[in-house]
Amino acid sequence: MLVALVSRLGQMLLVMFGISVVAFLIFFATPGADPSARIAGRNASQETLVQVRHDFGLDRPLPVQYGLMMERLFISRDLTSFVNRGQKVVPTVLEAIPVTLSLVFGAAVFWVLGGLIVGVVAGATRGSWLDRTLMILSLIGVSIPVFWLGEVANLITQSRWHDSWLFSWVPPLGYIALTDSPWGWFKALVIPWFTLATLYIGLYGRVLRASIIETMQEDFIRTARAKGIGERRVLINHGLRTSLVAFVTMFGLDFGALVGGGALLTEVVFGLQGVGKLTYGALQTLDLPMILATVIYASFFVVMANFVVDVAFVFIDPRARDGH
Amino acid sequence: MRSRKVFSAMLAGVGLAGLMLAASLTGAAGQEGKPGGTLKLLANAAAGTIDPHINYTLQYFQLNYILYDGLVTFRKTGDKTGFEVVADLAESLPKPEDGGKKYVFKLRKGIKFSDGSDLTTADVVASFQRMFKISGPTTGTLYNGIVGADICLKTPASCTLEGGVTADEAASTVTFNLVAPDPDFLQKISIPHAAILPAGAPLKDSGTVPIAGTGPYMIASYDPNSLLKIVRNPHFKEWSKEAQPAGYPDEIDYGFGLTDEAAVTAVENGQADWMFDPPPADRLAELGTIYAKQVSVHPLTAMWYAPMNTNLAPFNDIRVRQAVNYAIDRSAIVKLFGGANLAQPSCQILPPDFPSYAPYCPFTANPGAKWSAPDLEKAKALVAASGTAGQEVTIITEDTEVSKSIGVYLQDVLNGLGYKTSVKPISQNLQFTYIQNTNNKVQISISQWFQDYPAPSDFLQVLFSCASFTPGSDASVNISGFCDKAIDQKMVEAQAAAVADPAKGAELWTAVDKAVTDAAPVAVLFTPKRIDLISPRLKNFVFSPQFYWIISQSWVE
Amino acid sequence: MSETKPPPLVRTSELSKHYPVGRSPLQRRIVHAVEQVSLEIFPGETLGIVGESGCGKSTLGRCLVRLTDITSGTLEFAGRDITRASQRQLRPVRRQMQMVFQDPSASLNPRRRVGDLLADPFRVHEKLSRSEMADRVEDLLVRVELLPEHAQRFPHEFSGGQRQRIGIARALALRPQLIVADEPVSALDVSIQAQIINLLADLRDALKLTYVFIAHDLSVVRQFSSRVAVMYLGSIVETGPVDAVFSSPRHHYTAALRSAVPVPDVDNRPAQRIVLKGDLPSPLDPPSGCRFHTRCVAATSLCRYERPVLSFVDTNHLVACHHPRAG
Amino acid sequence: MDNLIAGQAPVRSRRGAEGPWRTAWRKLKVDRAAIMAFGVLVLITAASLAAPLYARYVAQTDPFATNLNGEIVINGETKQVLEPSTEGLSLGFTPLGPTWDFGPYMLGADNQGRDVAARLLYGGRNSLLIAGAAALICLGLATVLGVISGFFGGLVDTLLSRILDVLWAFPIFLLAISLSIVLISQSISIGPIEIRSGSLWLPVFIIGIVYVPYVARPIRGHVLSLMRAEFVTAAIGIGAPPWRILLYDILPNVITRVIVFVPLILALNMMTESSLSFLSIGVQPPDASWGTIIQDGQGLLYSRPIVALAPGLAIVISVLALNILGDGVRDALDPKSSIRVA
Repeated sequence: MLVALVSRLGQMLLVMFGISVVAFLIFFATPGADPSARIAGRNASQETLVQVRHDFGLDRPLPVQYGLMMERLFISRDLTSFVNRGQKVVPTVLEAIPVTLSLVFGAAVFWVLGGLIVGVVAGATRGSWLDRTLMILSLIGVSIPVFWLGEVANLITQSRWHDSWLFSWVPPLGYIALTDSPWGWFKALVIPWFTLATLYIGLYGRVLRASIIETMQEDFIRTARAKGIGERRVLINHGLRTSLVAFVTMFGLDFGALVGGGALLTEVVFGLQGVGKLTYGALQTLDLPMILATVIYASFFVVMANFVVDVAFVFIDPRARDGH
Repeated sequence: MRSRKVFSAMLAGVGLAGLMLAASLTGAAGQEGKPGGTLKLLANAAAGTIDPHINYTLQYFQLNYILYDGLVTFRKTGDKTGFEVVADLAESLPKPEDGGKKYVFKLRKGIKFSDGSDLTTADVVASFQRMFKISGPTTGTLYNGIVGADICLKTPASCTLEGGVTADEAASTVTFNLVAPDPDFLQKISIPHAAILPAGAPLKDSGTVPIAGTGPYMIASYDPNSLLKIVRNPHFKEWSKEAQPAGYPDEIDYGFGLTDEAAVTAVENGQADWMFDPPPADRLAELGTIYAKQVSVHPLTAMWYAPMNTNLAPFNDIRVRQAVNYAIDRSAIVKLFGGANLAQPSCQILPPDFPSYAPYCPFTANPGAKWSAPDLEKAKALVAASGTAGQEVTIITEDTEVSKSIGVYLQDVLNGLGYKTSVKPISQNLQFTYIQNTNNKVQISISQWFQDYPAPSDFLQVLFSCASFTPGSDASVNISGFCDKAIDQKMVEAQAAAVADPAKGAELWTAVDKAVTDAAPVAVLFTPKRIDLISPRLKNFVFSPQFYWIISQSWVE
Repeated sequence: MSETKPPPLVRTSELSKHYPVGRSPLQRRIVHAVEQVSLEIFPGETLGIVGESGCGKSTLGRCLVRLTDITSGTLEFAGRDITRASQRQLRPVRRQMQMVFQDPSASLNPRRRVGDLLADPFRVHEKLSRSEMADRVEDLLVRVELLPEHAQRFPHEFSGGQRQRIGIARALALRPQLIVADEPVSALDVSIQAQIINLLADLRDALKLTYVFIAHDLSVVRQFSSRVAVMYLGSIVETGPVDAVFSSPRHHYTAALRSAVPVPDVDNRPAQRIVLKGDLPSPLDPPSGCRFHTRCVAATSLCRYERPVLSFVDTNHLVACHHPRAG
Repeated sequence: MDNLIAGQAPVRSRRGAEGPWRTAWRKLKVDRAAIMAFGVLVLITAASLAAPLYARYVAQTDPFATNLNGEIVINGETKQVLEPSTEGLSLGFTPLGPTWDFGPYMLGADNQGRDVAARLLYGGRNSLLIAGAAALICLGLATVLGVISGFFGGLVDTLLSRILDVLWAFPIFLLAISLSIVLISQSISIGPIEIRSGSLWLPVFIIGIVYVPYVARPIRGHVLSLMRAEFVTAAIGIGAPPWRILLYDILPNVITRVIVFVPLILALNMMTESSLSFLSIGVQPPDASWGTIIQDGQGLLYSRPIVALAPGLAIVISVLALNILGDGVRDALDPKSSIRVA
């Protein structure tokens, strides 16, 4: 068990190493990525350019640069941005995490509740008009590009009907810290939450419905029914509980990816200064230290989510535990 | 310089007929504002380090003028006298000595840095050494005329500027010695790169850590990801209203991260007071009508232009470059920028009202002083004569709305001339260095140039001299790779003449402007104007031709 | 008698098969599916292998035709050691040994027509023209009592019994000497089982086949086999002529197994049924010593520590037990 | 006796009995929702293909040429395509709004004075082409990788799986942006194929790669389970060489699952194409795709929202149709695959 755990962790590290190397190499393969001229300033003399390149270590061999950067990222933790000179990337990423967490947690509440309701109602009323309507709505939710939905939401709430009674409460785009104003935090995030959750409500509702329908046809459900247990209790106690395995697995992976910066588009559209926005900004300016930090951060969450789901699976799923 | 992030100050006083379209926002004369309140400013993104010796962006120059002082500075007024250099930390403007090679400044007494320490002559010497020691961006181009600068550029760490900058502490004077007379010296040391910092300032880019200054405000905190917070400097006492007046707001919060669209909405809704970035095109109509009272428009000494690589086909043929100039409908491009009230068609290098500017436009239907209409027939004839039709051309633009749409328009023009054209937008953060490097083989691109210092040399010599063309380097601002020995010689003559006889120099520069325009290494498109959107509660919006909005002089109600 | 015997077609010695299970490395464990099995199978005979499900008899069957890798021990086929032979080296040997699978719907590729499935052996081993191939396929179909036009159909269009006929036809295609039939009828309706058994028996007589017949149904084995091996937790606990083993089992497990068979029997057999105590232990963690000691009525402390080896109790009758039942 | 046994199966005796493909098709045909979705897709494709006809005969403009000074007569009134603001400070130009008449500028103009409706149709071509070509690349690569990984196992599997892990954990937009920055300024050649910078193949290539792990992993899992299937053992049993097993036993069974992925990947690709365009990576101007039209329209969101709304709706409808079709195909072909839609 321990050996397996260690080897699994080793593989995680390997994947993260691979990702950082790829990001690093891509940066240096990009023409115009050399930040020296941008750092040195417009119309800098060639001497200044050389000096700056030397100061930033950009004249050293790539493996050395990579090693130094990793050393400064993980050990001395004082790696600074190429663009906003002096901005330490580690604290910057750490400061962006609460924003992303706020966004993803809130959206997750929406989508778990929404997904459960849609899935259970549709599964219970299989074949009815209600089921069909919910499934079409879910599919529509799944089919809307999130950034477009966000833009439309902004158009409506920030401009077109901002002055109407309906949306006059909507604050300007941006994040308000929970510690500053809980009510402001809620108001600033409720539209982004809903925007981000739309896709997942559809997704989870559909998966849950399918899983419930499948489970309800299994033997132990029939046994439960035969015992005279009410249909609703069969659904909730047995059908739902079994279906939740798939639900939880999906949730773990999605949550990990989103916390890792997968909510990039939502953050950009709503001006939320989270990890996704940070990644976006770093890419726009080709800020290598920041790119590396956010990429490693993101991959950590994705890989970690995979790992947690695998481990959790052993505990949730009775079949996996038996080890047949 | 380019507009967006990087721009440097406009150094000299030129009669800028301030075309103030807006109702006078400059505040009812005589009405005094009450100090207090918090100004909320917005920008898309932070502009990098806050080290005044390193940061080279308009965004922070504007702040650094109220945070720091040089020995001299530009007068902080909202009219054209704002271009004039006045004494700041120095008691008075020094007279040039030794034929323009020596300046002696006497320091004012009783000035303190925001950290409480006193300003001394040692701080001045240390500040000038520091900008070399930390490889300041302009050290090799603006300050290389100081004696000893050449050694400092080679070995920055041990920079002393010996013989160049010397202090006499007892007399409270600092003496500057130049290698050669420089008529623009005072202007050059008026920008924040020559700000006087405490001698103990760190000998490296201070990054996000504020350095103490002498201005009425100081930086309280800086997070490039969200907020730059500026508060009053408790040690500031006004010593010269024209150089560094006391400010009104108690606090200035500069927020980062909103898109242009969101920022416009926020200012319109009164949730913020001002935005740095130009408002997006589709909001201009609404700004000009519903929010007209909150808008002001000011001409800039700048140009949007299309550099053509004079060393690559087909633009290595002057006829092709001229043909492009003839074919471009500049009024159409002006539409893309927001219309005639936001830009003025132009075909020469120097912007209107610039020193040595004489209206000149050879590339128009009726050649003369002004551009009127494109001359497609002439353009086609020139292309036919060059025999280059059918070649492939790639236009490199920034991935911004305006740059991209101008690129697409230019693509149509070039296609109309018979070329096979494609457009490639590149991230605006990379495009400027990308198009400079000859290794990238850029044929034609879209770029902008904002004046660096108010002399014709800043446009003509910087952009078109052989010296500013370095093949294979990301820093080769002569994007066209234009190198004409005769014109180069003329520029040197003009610069030399200006020292002794400014009028004679100006005349020579006018000739150079015409010569470069005729050689058509670029297609000048238009002269842009700046548009400022402010909240209704913000009063006394003073727009200096030098600093743009003087933030410290506005108050909120 | 024994000296006149022909050399064995198959000989295994101490053959073991272990494999890991578990969906993630976190829960991976080793299954001891087959443990040190030594066997000889002679030409023309039918060896029945019986045991509870999970005792490793199917795995053993697959080892015999090298459809799975062997962990340790040796396997000889027709005098040739094929324990470690690669699949490429095995290819000529495959002509001689074939397998009939338990679940005919799983062992026939659902995406291919029956004709293609039956032609595959020829395509692999012989160069035939199209018409020759069609003739052979037709022969095969007829031989297993199907119709030639069935070649055009897909497996899912057949009933279970028909599918098993197709499986048998495929096994027969290359005229092998040995056929390992892994519970060939257990997935079928009882009414069909007899037809298939009869078919297999007819083919044995007509083609002089050697069978390894794996089943958990003793009556079928008894009816069909000449010799039988009883497996428990991966090991052979008793082997010998069918009648000898079934009429007078020497191993306590065989006795229990036999007593559980519900079919009427003409032979004399004990009236009372022997009920085994406890469950079949997990092959992940087999008991020490005699694998059967946890459930054996006659177990002593010796059984817990020392593993009994197969030893003769009669001519051709071997048993692995410290305290064999009386013959 | 023969007939007795044969008679147990109720099978038509004609040659070429119904194969699994035909069965699936029969099932799909009665799925009304799927057929409707398919119809919608056919319509969208047809409309996109008819773009040149529309541009020529209805819009009567070149949707790729800027038309900054153009004029148009609507209801007898001459209007400028880019209407200058004349009130107040007269700043900015507003493109012509939708006329809602079947004719020129039905959906109005964009900021270059081009006909939005015509661009929408041309954009559909590129969106569909990109989604389709990327799906081919993605499914092709994923099938090859998944099959190799699952079939050969061992070191090859470990290596490929780790590479897929890296690709998977690599944030998708970062991957896309990084690749595009490299590719946008330099052409890249993969063997005989040269992708020129700025070409349409750039987004195709990027989108084609990012979802490879998404498909390759389940395929690998499927191959692993197939490798344990009895019919594969049976094939080994008759001595079939590996290539035969791969070709006849693994691939045909993997293909169904790959096909189930087709509509889903198409849908995913369309969404990704629009997202990438939102981040300025995609079809290069003046060419259009729905994503780039949304991006153009973003600059007009407040004055002419239709420019961004119309292509957005087109994407939603297409993706919706693809997802419905995907459900149908899955139910018909491989109901047990339980692939997550979108």
